[in-house]
Amino acid sequence: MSDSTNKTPDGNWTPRIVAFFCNWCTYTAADLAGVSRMKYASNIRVIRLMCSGRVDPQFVVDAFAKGADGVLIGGCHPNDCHYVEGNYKCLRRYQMLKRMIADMGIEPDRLRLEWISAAEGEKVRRVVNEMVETVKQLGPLGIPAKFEQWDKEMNALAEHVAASQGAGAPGSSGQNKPQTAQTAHV
Amino acid sequence: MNIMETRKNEPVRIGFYVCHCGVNIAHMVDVEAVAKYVATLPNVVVSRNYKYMCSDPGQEMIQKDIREQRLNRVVVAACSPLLHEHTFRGATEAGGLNPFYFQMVNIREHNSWVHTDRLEATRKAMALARAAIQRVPHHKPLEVKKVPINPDVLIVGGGIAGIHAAITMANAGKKVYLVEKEPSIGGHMAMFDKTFPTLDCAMCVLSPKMATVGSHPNITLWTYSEVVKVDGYVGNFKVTVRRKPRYIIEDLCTGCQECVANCVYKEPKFPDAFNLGLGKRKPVYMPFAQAIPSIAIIDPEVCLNFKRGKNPDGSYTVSDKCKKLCVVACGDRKAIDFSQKAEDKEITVGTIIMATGFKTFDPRRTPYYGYGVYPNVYTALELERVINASGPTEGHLVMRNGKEPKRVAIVHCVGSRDENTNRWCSRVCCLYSLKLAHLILEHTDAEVYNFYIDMRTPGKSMEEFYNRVAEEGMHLVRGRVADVYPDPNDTASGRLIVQAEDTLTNRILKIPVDMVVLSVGLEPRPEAEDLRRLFNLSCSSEGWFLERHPKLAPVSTFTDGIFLAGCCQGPKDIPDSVAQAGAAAAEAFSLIDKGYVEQEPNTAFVLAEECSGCKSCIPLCPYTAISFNEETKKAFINEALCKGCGTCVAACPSGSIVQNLFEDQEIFSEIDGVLAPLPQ
Amino acid sequence: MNILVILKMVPDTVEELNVSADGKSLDSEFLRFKLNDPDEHALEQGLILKEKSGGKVTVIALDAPEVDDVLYTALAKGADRAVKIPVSQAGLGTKATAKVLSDFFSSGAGAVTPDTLVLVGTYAIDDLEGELAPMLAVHLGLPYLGVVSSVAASDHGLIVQKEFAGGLRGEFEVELPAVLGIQSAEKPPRYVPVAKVRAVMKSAKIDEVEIPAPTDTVCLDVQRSYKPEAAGRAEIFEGSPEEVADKIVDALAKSGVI
Amino acid sequence: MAGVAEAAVVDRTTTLQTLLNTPAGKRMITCIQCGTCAGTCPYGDYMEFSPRLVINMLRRGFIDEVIKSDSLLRCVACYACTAKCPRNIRLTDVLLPLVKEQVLMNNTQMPAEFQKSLENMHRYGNPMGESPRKRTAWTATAGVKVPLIAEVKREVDVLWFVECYTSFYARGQDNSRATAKLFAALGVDFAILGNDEKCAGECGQMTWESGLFESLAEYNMKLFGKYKFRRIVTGDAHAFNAFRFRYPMYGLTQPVEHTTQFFARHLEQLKPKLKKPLNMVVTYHDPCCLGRAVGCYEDPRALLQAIPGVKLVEMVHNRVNAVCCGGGGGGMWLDTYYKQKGMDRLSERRVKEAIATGADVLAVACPYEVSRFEDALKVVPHDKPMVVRDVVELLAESIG
Repeated sequence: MSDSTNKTPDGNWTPRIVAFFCNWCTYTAADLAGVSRMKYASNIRVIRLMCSGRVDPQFVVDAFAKGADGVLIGGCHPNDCHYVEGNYKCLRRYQMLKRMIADMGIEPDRLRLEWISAAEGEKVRRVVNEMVETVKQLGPLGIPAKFEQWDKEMNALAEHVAASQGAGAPGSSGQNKPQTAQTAHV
Repeated sequence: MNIMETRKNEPVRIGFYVCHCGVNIAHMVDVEAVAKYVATLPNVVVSRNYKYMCSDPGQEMIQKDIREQRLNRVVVAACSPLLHEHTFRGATEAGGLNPFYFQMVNIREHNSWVHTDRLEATRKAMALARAAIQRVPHHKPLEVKKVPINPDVLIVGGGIAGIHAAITMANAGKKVYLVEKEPSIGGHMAMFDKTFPTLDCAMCVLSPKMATVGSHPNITLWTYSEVVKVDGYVGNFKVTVRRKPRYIIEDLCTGCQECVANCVYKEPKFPDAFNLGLGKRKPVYMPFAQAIPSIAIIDPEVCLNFKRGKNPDGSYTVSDKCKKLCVVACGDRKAIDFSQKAEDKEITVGTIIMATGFKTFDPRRTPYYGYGVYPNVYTALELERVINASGPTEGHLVMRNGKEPKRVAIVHCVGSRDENTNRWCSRVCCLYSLKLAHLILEHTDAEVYNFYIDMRTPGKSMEEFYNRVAEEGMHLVRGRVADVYPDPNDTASGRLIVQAEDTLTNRILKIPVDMVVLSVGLEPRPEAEDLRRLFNLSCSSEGWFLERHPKLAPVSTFTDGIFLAGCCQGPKDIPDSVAQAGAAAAEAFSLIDKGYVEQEPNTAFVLAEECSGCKSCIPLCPYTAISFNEETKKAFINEALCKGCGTCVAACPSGSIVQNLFEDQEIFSEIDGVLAPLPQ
Repeated sequence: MNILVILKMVPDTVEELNVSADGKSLDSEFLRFKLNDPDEHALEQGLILKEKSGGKVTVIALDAPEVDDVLYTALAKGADRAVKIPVSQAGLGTKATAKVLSDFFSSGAGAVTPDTLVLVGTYAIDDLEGELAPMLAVHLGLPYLGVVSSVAASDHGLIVQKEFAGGLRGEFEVELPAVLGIQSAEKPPRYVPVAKVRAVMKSAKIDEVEIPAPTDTVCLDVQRSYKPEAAGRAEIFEGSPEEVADKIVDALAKSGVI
Repeated sequence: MAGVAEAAVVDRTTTLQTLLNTPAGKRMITCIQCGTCAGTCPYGDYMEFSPRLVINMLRRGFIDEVIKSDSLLRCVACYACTAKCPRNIRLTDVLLPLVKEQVLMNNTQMPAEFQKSLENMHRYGNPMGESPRKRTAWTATAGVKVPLIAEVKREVDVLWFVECYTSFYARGQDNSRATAKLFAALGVDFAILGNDEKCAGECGQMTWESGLFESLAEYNMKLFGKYKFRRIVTGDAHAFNAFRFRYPMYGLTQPVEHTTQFFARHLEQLKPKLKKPLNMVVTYHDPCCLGRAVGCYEDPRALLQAIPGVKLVEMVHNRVNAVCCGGGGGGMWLDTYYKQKGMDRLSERRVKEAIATGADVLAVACPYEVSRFEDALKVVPHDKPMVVRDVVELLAESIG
């Protein structure tokens, strides 16, 4: 289990943002930002995929579950997808995800989708900085710590139920665990 | 690879290498700390840092470790995988492993070059390295797919770059389709009078090359044509070219121009596009004397044989109002066909060279120079035509009022180096301005003023050219012209005042001149955006086509098999355009000569036993690579059609589709890796 | 040089002046106060002297509406010290004012030193008496010269130009200490940026020096104030320049001017 | 130009020393010394230190010499340099005022007329030194009711900021009366601040006097805070400029429109009312603060062209290239000084261009210009009579 919040050596919290960038546009744009020596916040960890259409909603949920404070997805502009329409598929999943994470108690602003073409190094810089600023405002998400807390609560509840009912149905405490907790323990 | 087969049950043994890249990485990332940290991670057997991993010793180090330390996975933290992934896969393979047992970590472009806090950058490098260390054990041995290449080439644009690339490829025996939008090839160069720095006549050098294109057995020349559709990929592009009707049957026309001579319009009446409206032409005309193909064309907008105005479908209706004297003159050749329609041609090519050129800046966007308001304000390109012996004034330098100018101001940097218009330096304007100044002095005894911001004459023989022209006695004024207006004391003659600060004497100059020449900059063609979409290219923010790498892959694009030549990639002069065209041809040729392209094995496949047969994936695939086997009730992916986007993988509800190189488990490991706690 | 400039606030004539109900004074409802013009010149002359010959400039004023702004402005212009005597200027005649000011000099706050120069506007536009400076000179036992238009330091004291009626000028050598009535400074009063004044307001302080209010305040007794009568009618001549010229000549002849 | 129009407000705490830390100051580093600013400056001929040279002196640390000279007294804040600068350096409203401020701080003698106007603005809230109590005197002759916002006691749609010239000067009042008439004709819900209004202070800012501007801006903002209104409309292009660029830094949130913009936005309602044909040839002078400063060139022209019988002709220099009337940046009070220095009056230069068009009317949209051009017409010989009219005056006349 990873630590619940990311701390710098001096003990201050600083957000961790996982980014899924498509190989053709946004990853290349981030390379361009590098070649152009643009400066931006170091909180971002880029994972390269061939297309934003490859972003499985599970990747996003998993990132949050493992301690990300924000998730950024970068794809080609509409009409410009290297794979014709992968970015549209991504957009639909993103809209669904936005609602889903809100239901899970995660602020929707922690997830962001941006179209960034290979020429837009400057946009990478801007979007990353904005995203870090937004997440800093929101504060640590700390899902892993919450899982631990919830597990403890559930176990306590289960023990309580077991104690009051005498011999309860075995395994009931496990079934009462929130669904997301199971995902997180994958 | 067989070696791997035998080691299948061996524990994972990873070698990790972090590159200093000189100081590029090491100045911002504590590479030793990264290597030390990675050494503590599970499965890591070797963890080293080295000055230049991409160098021969660096690569040899990997190979040696594979052999001596019995490594079976390799991770290199260095620059972008887009730059050197190939190199290190090669090293991995040379060490005796399957090349895909390699993973690259980008700590230069995505880290040391973009961050400012060394501690944070180092921690980020550790996180990214850890992600790769956790990912790489899941890697599978894969094989590169080889697809044969169609040896034919499409070249888009028939300016000097396209012409040179076409001839180069054709001479090498390749079949070339050269598609040009205008009725003749030649591009901007055909409009120039003389060229710097040699001052040789542009048409004298260009027309033999144009003629070669016209007659080369390996070149199919389609002028007055446009690419309307591009499908497929490197080695196998399917391209549709629309040939617009010129109302003259190309194969039958001999270029005799009898039709032009016999047109009912006795005198040319309509603005001549090639001469930028400074001259006149008839409804049937030859684009210019040396046009290739040497075939006439009819302008349906003004020809009496057509009813004015287009039909909704873009075609024209033939009228019977005219006596059709051109048809009579053409006689037995029967080359004139008023009913000609646009025709779409489908071709298959393996490589494409874009040479679509540039447009000149429209100086109406800098209204204070009076272009379009005062008749004696010209663009440099217009002056090229006026000064050209085959131009509208037959080479006599006279203004629209028929008079020879006594004083001429040449205004540099019009539209260039300006945040309000175009930010870039157009590179050729200083030199062509000097050339025009020389030509004006050659044609007249006028006084010439060059107003410049900085005199930029880099390149072979260019400074010498500048010196030579400067010695001819023109005025060189260092100051950008701020205002051009009619002389209030002489309103009748059309004389203009050119106002600028002479920044070297700190004085405001108000020079009365007869003629103002605007050295307009170069900018991307307005249709570049459409072409970019059509060919799936990238553009820089200015609108120039983006090369894959400004230094190391200057004529390649992000789309394999498509190359750039000439000014569509950025402003350049003729020698550079030609050089780049040659380079593009060489790149295309090297692909063709190899005979096949290697495809990244990132295709997807269905684990049949897991597939529930829900068919969710089938409509998602833009390449119709997924089919449904009615017998087994399982989905099946045709590997040859799959391009490896992974959209179906992300959508599969049962997790039964796997994408090579991007397997779910690989990505989850990466996510876990980047988020894992780091040592404080 | 120890330069002291006496400042007086006078009604601002931009606002229309009206006689109050008692018929003896100005209606104060919309009355605003500003620094007396010749006093502004006195201050300017003081500052010029300081800049040329060194020394210290102190500005001194009795209490009056808006006087603080004026004192701060003087500091912003370059005065070194601003003194406010919290005795209301209103209703105080020139004689009483001179008494208060001389009391200031004999108080611990402002001694007359051998290098003292007191500058006073030669008259104030509200009473046009022009007597404050000579009265103050008498109280202090110092020489006085009025209607001065230029002051320069010399080896023995000052070289002073004074204006006389009919455009005559005299140049005088004056030994310090002395009192001068300033008609105009050698240059128009300087401008001080508002930003500077605002900065001074934040950083500087006005010295309040308590002086007992004089018992005998009345010098002159105002019987009644009048609004100026509108002057006679004006006539505009029309016609060609020649015709107008003729008409003007006629009018002048008729009025006895020619 | 668009870049200028969209430019953000700038930090008001900038001083010469901190200039380089501001975005506008940083742009100065990118100056390529092309001299466009000096070349287009209407008084460039008369400057020992042209704007270009000022930038380089600043960059080299020789700014004291510039401050000692009177070059920047000759800047009329016309935005020509800013509009054409290829590096988008905000000379007119950021860089030069900061240098000018230092000139004022370091020089004790200012031209008397100019000094008086600044003192007047500070003391009376108007540069002419008129009694603030007479500010609304003109409303008696407005012909329509001009409501005072203090008396309306509710939110109004338009707070009409009348400004000084249009309140106190007879010819300026023509403009105010016309505006009131147009508001009434359109049924606009408007009110004015009355005698409490003080000069918006733009000239303070643009000349030298940041402190003066600040005190006026603080005063007016306090006044605005007492009332509820949805927008500010002003006929004074200078006030418009101040509200648009500077006041937001003091907390102004309501949108600001120039009268020509406001009426152009209501042109469709206005058109049927423009019944009386004026039958005149009109040439339009772009005010710097409306034209180059914000890029509003077409609204006033659209209004003029909507008037029946008006034929619009253009002067040689128009729109981004217009020649300043010479009144901005304190120029209004520096005519005597300019004359002493042998400089020609820009208003005369401009009027010559207007006369050359053969127009009957020189239309303007800034109250400074009425008196400047009327004065200039008195000294520039011309055969055909020419009058100066504000665009709103012409509109009001056509309403009849």
